[in-house]
Amino acid sequence: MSEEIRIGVYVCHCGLNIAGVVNVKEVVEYAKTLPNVVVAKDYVFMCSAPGQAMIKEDIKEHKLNRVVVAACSPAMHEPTFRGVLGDAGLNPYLFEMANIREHCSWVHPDDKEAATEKAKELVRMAVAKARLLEPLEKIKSAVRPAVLVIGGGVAGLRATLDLVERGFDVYLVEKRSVLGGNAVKLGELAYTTLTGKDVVNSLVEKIKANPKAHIFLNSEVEKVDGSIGDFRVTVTRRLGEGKEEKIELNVGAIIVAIGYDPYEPAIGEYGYKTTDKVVTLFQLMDILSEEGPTKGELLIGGIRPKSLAFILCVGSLSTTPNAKPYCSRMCCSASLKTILKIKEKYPDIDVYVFYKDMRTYGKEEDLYWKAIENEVKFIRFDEAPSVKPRDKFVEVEAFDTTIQERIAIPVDAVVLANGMVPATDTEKIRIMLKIGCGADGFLKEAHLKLRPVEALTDGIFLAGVATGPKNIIESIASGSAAAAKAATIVTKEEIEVEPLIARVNEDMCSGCGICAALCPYEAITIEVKEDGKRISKVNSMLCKGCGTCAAACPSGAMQQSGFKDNQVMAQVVATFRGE
Amino acid sequence: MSRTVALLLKGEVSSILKSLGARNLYKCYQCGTCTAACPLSEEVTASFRKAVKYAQLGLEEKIAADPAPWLCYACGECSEMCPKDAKPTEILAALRRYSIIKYDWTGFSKRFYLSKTFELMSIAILSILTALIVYLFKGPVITERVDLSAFAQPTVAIANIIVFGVLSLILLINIYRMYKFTTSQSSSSGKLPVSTYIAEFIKIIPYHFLTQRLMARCRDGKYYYTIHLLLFYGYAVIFVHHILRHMLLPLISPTLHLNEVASSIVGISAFVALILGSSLAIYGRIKKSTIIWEYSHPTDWVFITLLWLTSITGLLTDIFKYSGLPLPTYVTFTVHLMFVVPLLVLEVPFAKWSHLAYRPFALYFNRLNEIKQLRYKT
Amino acid sequence: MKPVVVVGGGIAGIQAALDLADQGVKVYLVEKSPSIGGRMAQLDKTFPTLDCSSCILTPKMVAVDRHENIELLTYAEVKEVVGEPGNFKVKILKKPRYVDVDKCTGCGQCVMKCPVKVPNEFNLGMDMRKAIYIPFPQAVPLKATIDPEHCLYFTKGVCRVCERFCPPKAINFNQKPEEIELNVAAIIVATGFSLDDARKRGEYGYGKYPNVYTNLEFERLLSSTGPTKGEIVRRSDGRHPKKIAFIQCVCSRDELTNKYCSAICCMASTKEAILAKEHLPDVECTIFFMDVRAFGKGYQEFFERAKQEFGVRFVRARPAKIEEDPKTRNLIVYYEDTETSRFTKEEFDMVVLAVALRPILPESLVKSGLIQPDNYGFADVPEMYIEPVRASKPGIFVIGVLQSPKDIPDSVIQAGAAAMRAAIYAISG
Amino acid sequence: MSEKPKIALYWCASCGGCEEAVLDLAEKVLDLVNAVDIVFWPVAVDFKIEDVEKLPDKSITASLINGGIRLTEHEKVVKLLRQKSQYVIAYGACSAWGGIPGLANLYKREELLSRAYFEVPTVVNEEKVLPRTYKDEELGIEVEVPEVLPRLLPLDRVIEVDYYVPGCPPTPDVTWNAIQALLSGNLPPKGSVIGASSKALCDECPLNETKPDKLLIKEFKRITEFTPDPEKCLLAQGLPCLGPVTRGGCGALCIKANMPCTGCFGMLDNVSDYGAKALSFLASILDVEDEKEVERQVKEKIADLVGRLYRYTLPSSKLGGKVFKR
Repeated sequence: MSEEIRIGVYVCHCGLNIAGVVNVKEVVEYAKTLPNVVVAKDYVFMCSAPGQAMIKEDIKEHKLNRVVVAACSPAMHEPTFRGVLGDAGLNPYLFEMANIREHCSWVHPDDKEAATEKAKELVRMAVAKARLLEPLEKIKSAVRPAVLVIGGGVAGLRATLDLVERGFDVYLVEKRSVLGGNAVKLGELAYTTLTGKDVVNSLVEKIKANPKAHIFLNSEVEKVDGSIGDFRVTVTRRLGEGKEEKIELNVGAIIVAIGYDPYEPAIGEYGYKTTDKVVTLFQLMDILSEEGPTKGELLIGGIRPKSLAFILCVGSLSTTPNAKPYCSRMCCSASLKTILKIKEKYPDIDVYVFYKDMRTYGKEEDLYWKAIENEVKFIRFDEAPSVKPRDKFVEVEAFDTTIQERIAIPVDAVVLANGMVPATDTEKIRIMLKIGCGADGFLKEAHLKLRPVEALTDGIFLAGVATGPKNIIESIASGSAAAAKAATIVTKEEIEVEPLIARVNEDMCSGCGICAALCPYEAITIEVKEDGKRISKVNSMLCKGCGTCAAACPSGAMQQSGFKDNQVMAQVVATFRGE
Repeated sequence: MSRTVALLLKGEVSSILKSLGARNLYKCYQCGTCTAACPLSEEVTASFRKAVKYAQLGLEEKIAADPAPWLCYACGECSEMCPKDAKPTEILAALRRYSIIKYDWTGFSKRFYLSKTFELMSIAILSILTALIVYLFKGPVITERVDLSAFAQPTVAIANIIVFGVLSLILLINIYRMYKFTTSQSSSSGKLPVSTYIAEFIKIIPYHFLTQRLMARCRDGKYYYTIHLLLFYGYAVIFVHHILRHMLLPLISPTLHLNEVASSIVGISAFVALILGSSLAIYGRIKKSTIIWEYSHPTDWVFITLLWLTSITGLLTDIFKYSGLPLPTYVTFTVHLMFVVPLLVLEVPFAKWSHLAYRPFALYFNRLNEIKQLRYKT
Repeated sequence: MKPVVVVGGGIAGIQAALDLADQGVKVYLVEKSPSIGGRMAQLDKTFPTLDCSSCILTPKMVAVDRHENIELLTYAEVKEVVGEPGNFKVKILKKPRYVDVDKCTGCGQCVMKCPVKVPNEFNLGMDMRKAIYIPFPQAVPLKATIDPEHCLYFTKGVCRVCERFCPPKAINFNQKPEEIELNVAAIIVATGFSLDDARKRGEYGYGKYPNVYTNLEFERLLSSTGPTKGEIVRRSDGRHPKKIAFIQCVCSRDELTNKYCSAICCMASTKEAILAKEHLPDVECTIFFMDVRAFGKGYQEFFERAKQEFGVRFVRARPAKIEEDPKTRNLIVYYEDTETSRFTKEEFDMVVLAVALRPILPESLVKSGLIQPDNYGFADVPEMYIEPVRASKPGIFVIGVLQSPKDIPDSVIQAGAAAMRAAIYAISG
Repeated sequence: MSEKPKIALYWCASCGGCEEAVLDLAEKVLDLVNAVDIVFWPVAVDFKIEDVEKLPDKSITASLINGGIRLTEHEKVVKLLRQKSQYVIAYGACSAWGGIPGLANLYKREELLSRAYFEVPTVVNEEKVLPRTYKDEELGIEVEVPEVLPRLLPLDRVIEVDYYVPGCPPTPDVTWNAIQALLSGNLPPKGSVIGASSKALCDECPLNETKPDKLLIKEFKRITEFTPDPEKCLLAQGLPCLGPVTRGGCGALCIKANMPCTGCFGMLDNVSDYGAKALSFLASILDVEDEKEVERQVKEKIADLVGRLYRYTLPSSKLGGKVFKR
């Protein structure tokens, strides 16, 4: 409380990285003049062992209770120096860093004086804040060594199998009565004689043989409480005759693999459902399946077509008013793969492909080349083709941009390569798990590039097409990747969370609820107390310390530990007023 | 602006094109490298890529209307640069063959190009027929001196007139058909004054016909250009010489004769040029020494062989004639005729040699279209 | 529990190592160059979020360095692998840095004093580094390395200036190669890619015309840590370009070089065009493409943004050739716009070639048959539908561009997948 | 004299409502009068300034000062009161933060005088006379007219203030609470608000429980556009009610009259700029993707933005008022 504030300031040379531009000695001398600064020193590499030792000694000798290091970005070495404080018996959060490398020497190499002045200002700000720092403790929570997998498509199956093989209990919840999801409809896969069903079966067999796997078919997740390490889940299982059963689960992590729905064209979109000669790619794959209605025979509208037109980007790339703006990624390759299989079986068939942009990326380019060589004729459109069903045939017409002519082709049947849309359950799951989704309606990953299988909420992972279109191989890989992330949690007995999070001062909170609406991590709820008063509550396991709530809180009741209003204001004042 | 084109003849066009030499037609993915690589693109407006696309889709009307194949002189640059190894050079050659078929109203070209048996049979029949006619209608066989005119007259003269007339007529009709195809697919329907037709004709046809200038622009063009000129001028000189000597002069006055020595020098040197040109071409084709000669359609062989045989027998006839060997002269002459007749009757209106006429006319029609489009630009 | 070796310290290798280490598995991360980071460290920003590449990568690199379960073996190569899944013996050769890494503080004094200049591979030879060097400012570990091929002491037996000026006395010219043998449960290979040689498509004049660049070179031009400190200037005269052409599929989708599509170039070029516009608002950017492979999440939206918001011009054409105007050093691109069927010769003052990715297969594993190359030279994945990251031999995992051309998210996903599968071997090992 | 604590009350630039608010204590006024000695209260009791001047320093227990500092006279008197008082209480919004008269800081002094003395339609002032010190020939004295200061200032910009009592005016309960605190000597740290709540108005608002879990709205509405449902949180209905950012203690009087809170109790302890915080929270609850749309909503749907968000606090805000070039 009223203990005297004793601050040590340490200015790093970072070799020549800082000292080459900033006059380090001058900064040290300046730091000594700042109030509460007891000791100020410089060293060539503060992060090195001797640098760290120096700080530790000073903490003991000068009875320091705050430390400021002026060096590189805190992203680089803040954890290092916090460790130093901890080792010296000081709370690690009584530490503040001034970034005089990235912010001074690296950006102002040509103006040494100004860079030095700026370094002094940054140190002054850091000291001003350090004075107001408070000790904080890491937040810990026990972990349940089990994982919930929502969705029994290939991604969910792969994740389940990986985790049970890794030795964890996995609860696999599938809405339908069978496992496998959309993959079972894919028919024979490219470059192999395997079918989607074969892939599913090989995974399911291994899962069923493992006692750690607990499969709930005809089941849906009803409710999820808790947070990373300790989710409490209620699953409802339909038992037939309208009966239901509720199952309570307790897991440390959740994998969401709810897949996708094939885009369903509107009635009349490319003639869909106005004639039996127009089918979707998924319907065609079903027709071609050995277990399909025609036992694998190519029959569309009752006849064996002699000519087929494929229209790509159905439901994708904004081709029609109903279509989504994104690319569904797998339809080009899936169409060409199917065409090649058809050509193999019926070499005399004429195939026309109306496409907007051929996206056989990577090695799949091969499918495109093979299709061309098999005399599949490609018509490149910009505006969606028109499909006019006639008596005996269907006329597909489009403006081919490569010859700048309209082309009308009478064909026996039309196949619409329909894309993927978020599964119907996405919205429900999203709200239940408090995870985000993007403008495209798919679930949002924590970082598009580097954290593609993690949700913004800790402990929840995303696999397969739930986050966006993928082919079967990519979905399976993401299943394993999500399993790996889940494993990093459930291997631990206890997880620790940084204490730099938002906290509510209950004496000041009026329960207005503005913070709860804004929290991007769904970490804030409004609790109604016994006296009927509303109070905001932060779930410390969910809070990421982004500060949104603290910034918006109209009454100042919400404060961000480590970045409290008074701490930040002190820095602002120090910036402009000087000391 | 854009009309609807019905895609016709599924499969048939492409199989014809493949048998006409478009081996790698179904490799092209429409990148446009060929057009951009062509040294002639800077001079003429044509999209070779589009020609390939027409071929892939089997748009036969479009192919017949497209000047692009005729603007290509097969230098091979596009084939070398093509990232898909589609060999546009060969596709364009096949498209030229296909166009010849399309232009020919008699349907003869089609059979000639698509059936080797038909091709060889028609040559054989014509050769035998020629031999028979010579045998039946030959003049007196004078053995004390060489008197070819006595031996051949009046057979040759009559045949000359018939062949010249009929073939010219067929060729003209074909060129007219080519014109109709071109205009039918033109995107602008406006009309041009007759004066433009005439002015452009005068500007384009004689110049390009006589100089084959576009070919000189081809990369490494000099060598092929030389061979081409040897063949062209060899043929042209003999043709003119023959018409002068056997048709025009006798028609004007039976007493008019060319100077025998000058005539013989002209004739012999033209034959030598033809022999040299065709030998080099045959050698090149056997060796497949460049992209141009990598692929030879059967009709290419027939043409070049007939030309070579015609030239050799023509030269031999002259040599025997000037050496004063009557019988060898008559026999060689007969054999010469047995090659000349099929060469002229088959190749000029129905097959490869028609390109002599189609190329400059394609340029001409293309130019007319360009003018039309400029004038009626929307 | 047995450890796992991860070969290759690019983003895929880094992610695999972290995902394993976070599961409590001991990981050896082997990187042949002096620092981890790989190709991603060379990129300026990443599509489609336009995140600064090193800003998102550096924390991961630091995390690897700091992780108690990860042992970083940089400047080291795998020499030999024998064994079976769950029990591989891996011989690793640690090349001598001639710098004691325990003493070196990365202060850079030695680098300043070293008199020998060598083309800087991090900036693709567009500027110079010293014979003793730290590859880039955010290098992990931040330690100097002597390049014996160019060091005067090793080539001529003289100099030793670095030794004299090194404050912690870390230079050690007597260091010897060191061999380490490890017994591991599984091996994850993420050795990445290099660009194919753009000279194979000679018609584009790379290496002949100074103002023709590869896309990776252009990334370095964009980067503030690059040879021009983020200025886009022409090699020939140091001037800002006014018109830049980006040519796609150079040595990709090409019968003569590589038949496959390199998957990332369309988006990378789109991003580079946007960044060029951000650097030089008046610059005109044209992308010559055949098909825009905007297949990933947010990619199509990014492509549309490039067109609408940034005014990047997209022309569907594969240029046939480039000629240089010898006076201005400008470049004349020959192409047919396939959407108008017009042949055009257009002048640009800079051309950027999107060159194909070629996998770098680790010789030692190919030799022993643990990894088999596929038709294109990428690492084969025989069971791609069930185990999408497993190499020819079980227990060996191939991820990232080594396996097929792919973007960062897909590489990261594969890294996670490999970490999962390898961990199963590790715990039962 | 008596042992009762001495109290002074003074009125600066205010509407006078605060003076009445003291009387609104009703019968409690008598308790007050019993408990204290009033030594200065110009509006009610006939003391002169000289009487105060005669008092020893710090002899007044507390001075309750309402109104902002607008005139030189205000400055002079409050400085005197400061000298004579143990506690100075800024009583009411004007005194605490400037209040409604503080909105005059959006204009130059000259503009204000010109408006008041020349331009107002009911004023006839052909000679363009402005108040000024003059010599009264009849009385033979110099009549001193106080000068108008360039800006209106909250009390604490002129003298040190010990406690604040918020409200426009403070409600009787608040006033009574404050007085009791003063008299009992049970006082919070200096600089605190006394008499009111430490939480925002929502805490005591009867409609708080009707708030949705996520308080997000698609658009702002003006009260002229519709009749709000009296059973439902006004903010949730789109009215820019300032309850969340305003100190409670008033008993949600306006809300009970189906009117949104206008913010007369000012900001809470951790907030340093009322209007900025208000703007921040209002913009935050707009569930609109496009930033431009947020700007449009705030500009167009919240009429008189400064007048609304800084109605009581402009002079005390970080902005202080409009900045004029000299």
